[in-house]
Amino acid sequence: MDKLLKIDRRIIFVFVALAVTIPLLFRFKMAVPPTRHVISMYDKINALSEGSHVLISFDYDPSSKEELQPMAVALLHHCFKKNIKVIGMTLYPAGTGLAEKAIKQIGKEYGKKSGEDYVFLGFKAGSSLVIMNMGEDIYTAFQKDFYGKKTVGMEALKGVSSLRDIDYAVNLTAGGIYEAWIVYGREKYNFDLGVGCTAVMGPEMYPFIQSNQLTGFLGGLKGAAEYETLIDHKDRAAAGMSPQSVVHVLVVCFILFGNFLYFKSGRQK
Amino acid sequence: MNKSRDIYILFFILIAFFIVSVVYLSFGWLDIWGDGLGIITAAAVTLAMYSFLYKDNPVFKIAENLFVGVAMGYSIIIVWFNILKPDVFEALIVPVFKDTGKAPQYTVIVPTLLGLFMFLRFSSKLSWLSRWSFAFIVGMGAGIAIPNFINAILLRQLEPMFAPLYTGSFWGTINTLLVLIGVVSVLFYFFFSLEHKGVIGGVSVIGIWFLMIAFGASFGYTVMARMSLLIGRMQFLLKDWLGIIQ
Amino acid sequence: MCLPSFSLCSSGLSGQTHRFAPTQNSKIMNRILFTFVLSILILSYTSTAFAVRGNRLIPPKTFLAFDTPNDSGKSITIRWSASSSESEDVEYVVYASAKKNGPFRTEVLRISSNTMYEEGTDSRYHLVGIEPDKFFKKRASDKDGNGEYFFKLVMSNSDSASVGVIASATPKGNLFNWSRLNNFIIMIIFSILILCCIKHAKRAPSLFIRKIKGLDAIDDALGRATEMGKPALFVHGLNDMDSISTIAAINILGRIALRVAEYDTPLKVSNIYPIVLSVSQEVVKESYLEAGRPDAYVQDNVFLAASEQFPYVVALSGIMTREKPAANFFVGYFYAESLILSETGAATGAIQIAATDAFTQLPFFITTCDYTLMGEELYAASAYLSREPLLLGSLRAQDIAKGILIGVIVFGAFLATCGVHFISLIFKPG
Amino acid sequence: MNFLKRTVPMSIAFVMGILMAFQYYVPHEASQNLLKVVTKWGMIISGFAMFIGAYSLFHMHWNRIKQKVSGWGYSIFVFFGAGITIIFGLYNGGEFFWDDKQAGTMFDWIFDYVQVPAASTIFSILAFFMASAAYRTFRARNKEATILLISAIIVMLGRVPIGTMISQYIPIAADWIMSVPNLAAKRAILIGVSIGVIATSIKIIFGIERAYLGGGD
Repeated sequence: MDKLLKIDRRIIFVFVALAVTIPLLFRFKMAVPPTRHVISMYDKINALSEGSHVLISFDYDPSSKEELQPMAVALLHHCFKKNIKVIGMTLYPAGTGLAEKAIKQIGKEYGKKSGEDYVFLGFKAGSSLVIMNMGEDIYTAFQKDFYGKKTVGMEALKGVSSLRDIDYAVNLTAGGIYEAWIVYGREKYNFDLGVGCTAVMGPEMYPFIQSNQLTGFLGGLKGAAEYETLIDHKDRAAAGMSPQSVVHVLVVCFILFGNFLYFKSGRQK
Repeated sequence: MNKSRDIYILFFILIAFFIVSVVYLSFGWLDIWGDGLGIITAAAVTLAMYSFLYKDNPVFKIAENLFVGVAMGYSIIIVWFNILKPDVFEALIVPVFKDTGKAPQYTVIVPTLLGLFMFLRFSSKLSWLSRWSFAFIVGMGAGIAIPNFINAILLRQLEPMFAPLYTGSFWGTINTLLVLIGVVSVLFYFFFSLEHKGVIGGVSVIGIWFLMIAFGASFGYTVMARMSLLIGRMQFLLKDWLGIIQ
Repeated sequence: MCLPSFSLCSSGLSGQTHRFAPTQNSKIMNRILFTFVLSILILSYTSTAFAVRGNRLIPPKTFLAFDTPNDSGKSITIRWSASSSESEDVEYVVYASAKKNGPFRTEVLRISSNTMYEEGTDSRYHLVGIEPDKFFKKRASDKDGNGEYFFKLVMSNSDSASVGVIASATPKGNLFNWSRLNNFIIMIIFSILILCCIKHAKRAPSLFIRKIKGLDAIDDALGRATEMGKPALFVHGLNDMDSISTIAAINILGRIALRVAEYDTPLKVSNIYPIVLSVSQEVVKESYLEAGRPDAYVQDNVFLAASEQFPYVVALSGIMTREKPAANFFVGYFYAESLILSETGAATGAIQIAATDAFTQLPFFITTCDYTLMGEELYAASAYLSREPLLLGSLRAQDIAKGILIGVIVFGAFLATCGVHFISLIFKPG
Repeated sequence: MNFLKRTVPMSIAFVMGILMAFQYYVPHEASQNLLKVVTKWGMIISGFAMFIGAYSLFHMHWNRIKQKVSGWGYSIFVFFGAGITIIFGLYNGGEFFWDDKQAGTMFDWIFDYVQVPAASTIFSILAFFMASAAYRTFRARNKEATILLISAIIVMLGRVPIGTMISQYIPIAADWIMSVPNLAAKRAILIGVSIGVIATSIKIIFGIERAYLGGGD
């Protein structure tokens, strides 16, 4: 009994690796029914007319890439498909590379041009200060876009002078920045805000959803998978749902089995 | 003996990785001039990081330190191109020396000086000047935070609490009541001016239950998050690198 | 500022027909009919009021424009009463002009007529804010200088339209946002509360704080370490000295070091920041001095384990598996490393106590440690141990604020259930 | 000297704090312009502040190499990585750093194929430790931990497609946990933390809280 409790942790590591790899190799299909918070975000973007402006703030760095990049990709597909103008930006220095790559690649798929159909503004430091500065005037916050082009008079920003004029803003967040977007952005400048967050932050969104401070949220890879289902463009996130299921069951089994052994062996230390 | 075993393992993995790379490149499964070399590098970095699971080892340490350096270098360059170049260099310094058709923005001098003062933190004689910059930033942040937090968190989060308890349906009413009880009891738990005895003790115990259920939810979501990261990396290894899955 | 509504127009016309109808004089009748038709034609041509094909639009009764209160002076609010002929395919269009007599060519608003109702009026009024600056160039050459704007409301569907008279307003900047008065009062009250409480705590440092259970557990754990003759390990979180969590951790470290000095158990303290290291060394040294055993203090036991998150984990895991401390304390702000640290510690069989305000990491400490101080308990523990008036006073002020909030929530929910909403009006966000 | 070291910074914090707090209640255009200018200044200062982190990192690794601390050799790789990245960043695909940033240079290559895999892998390692902890340490050692684990299991199963296959009630239960008890607790925590934030801000403005100045009065 004691031996079972004290097995080398590397054996457990092997189990985890198998639980993830096998479902990826032998893909079995799993329906990913969208949940209401994802649907409300989808509906919000879907209801926007052509030429509306959606701001996407890519506030994450490569350490959360696997969760948030699929979300960014799915959102961009949806926006470009609907001919919505996308304004991209980031408050993380290491977010620039990921954001630029995503916007450029997907923009290319739909034949969109930088400066006309979308703009990537790049990075500015100071998180909440940047949000407030954009709330007052987007052109003082970002005098130039990521590629050094002047933002004033840019086709993609036509009709937008501050955050107040944004039709919908999405904050893809890997940390606490979503709170700055709510406190200094949404509440100060009155625009609709949705959040895409890592699953770790997911439970923290519920109070804001109920108080209507957020219109919806995508939580982790699961949220991205649901969004992919909604826009009918299944990709990495949806493919990740079967290993996700299997590995969750594995962890639950570990907890149950570990506790069973613990109580069986008389809870001694 | 253990050490020599580790060295054998290391060599075995290195040779295997080398063979796989050569095979993939020579068969054209990975394009040497395109992203192929990049993907092989990325796979090498990924595997070096995972070697930590076996045990802490020099390969992991090298990869980790390299990553720390690259990340810092990347940030420095991005800060230059995105902030210092457009907002300081081109706004203030270039127009002073060159006619760009624009007057230099002299107001930028203030934040530039305050920004430079920050570096004096590392000097022993002038470190007091850095305090001015911190005082400016922290004081401003504090001032902005107070009314905005009162509005966006306190008032806005109180708003839904003033909804009538009776919502029309039985379960709806129960849930509204539970939210009310939950918020009040958790606030009570973090109340330190009264001993947790009697009624207050009882309420704070309910608070603990609510906290524990909420922490359970966070726990589940955190497990989900970490597993998602792993799935993402596995997809990279199996799809982008080895091309086993489509 | 508020001009008569264009309903005057239509009611005037119908009143006219009514008054002359009873007269039997067909000549007059004919003339009136003729005038009526002509006037309709003329009016429709000059577009002031008309109705075609019987499916006549009933225009709103009132139409007002006024400076938007509590704003920076860029916006004008227009407000008009709802009409009974509103539907999805009927639109409201508002034209604006900088001159009283028009021309009204600039369209500033076009909405579906059954949208944008004023809140709290049961869809009886429409309320829209308009920023004229977006449609008109700044009129530097305007000699009047009053910057007045004139608006005309048109109600239309695919085949008919009805129009009213004109409303005008001048946008002005305001000096105080009255809808944020409650916010302002809360800020003033809370500031006074904090300053008073800290002042009070300076005079009476014996301010009551409830017993925090985890603190007793610390003594038990140290007792056990002494019995077993093994060291205790104190792990600082990953934040630097400027974070409240680290300051609280230092206060708790002082207490632990004092006990350790009394019990004569070695204490190891790991750090990640040089400043935290030197402060910790100072605190531990002082505690040994206070216990009267300065000779037992070993400087190397308070050390810099690493400088990065993962190396920190690796270094500490090494210490835990090699030296097998009998008690582990994790105090401060932790990130993802919390799991690996506490798991390794649990595997070595140590008693573990965690104290952190990192809510995302708390679940893992709760399931792997024997006792966990959650969130603000960390600050309370540090205030309790250090008895510093600054910490005590601000803790008390926050408690009072929480107490008031609890009262407001319970009372407000009770009143709202009874149908009284004045609490929610007092606390309405601005 | 005390005046420059203490009084001046505390007055700056006081004036800025009061000014910005009151700014919120004044809707006039002048007040909006103040916010615009001051936040822009703050953004530039924050840009400079990024270099402080860089300085401490390099300083520390330099000291490790200089003092030949055990494992100092690894610190060389920090400089190697940073050096290469900075050189390619400044070279900027042949346009050099005084020109606009070019896309698709070697600098971007390093980011895509070294930084991205390294950063995303290092946190995925935690997945393995999570599973091992689930087996070896997540114990229902008391009432609280038991409630926590039960709620965690329901959420874990309810949030993935397989939960529906086991029982249709699991997702419903998970959803209820998230939107009732979780919401209540998170809201209370949020309110508590915000009161703390406001209290700290007030203390900073009135010069009671000075930890941010870095001690050593």
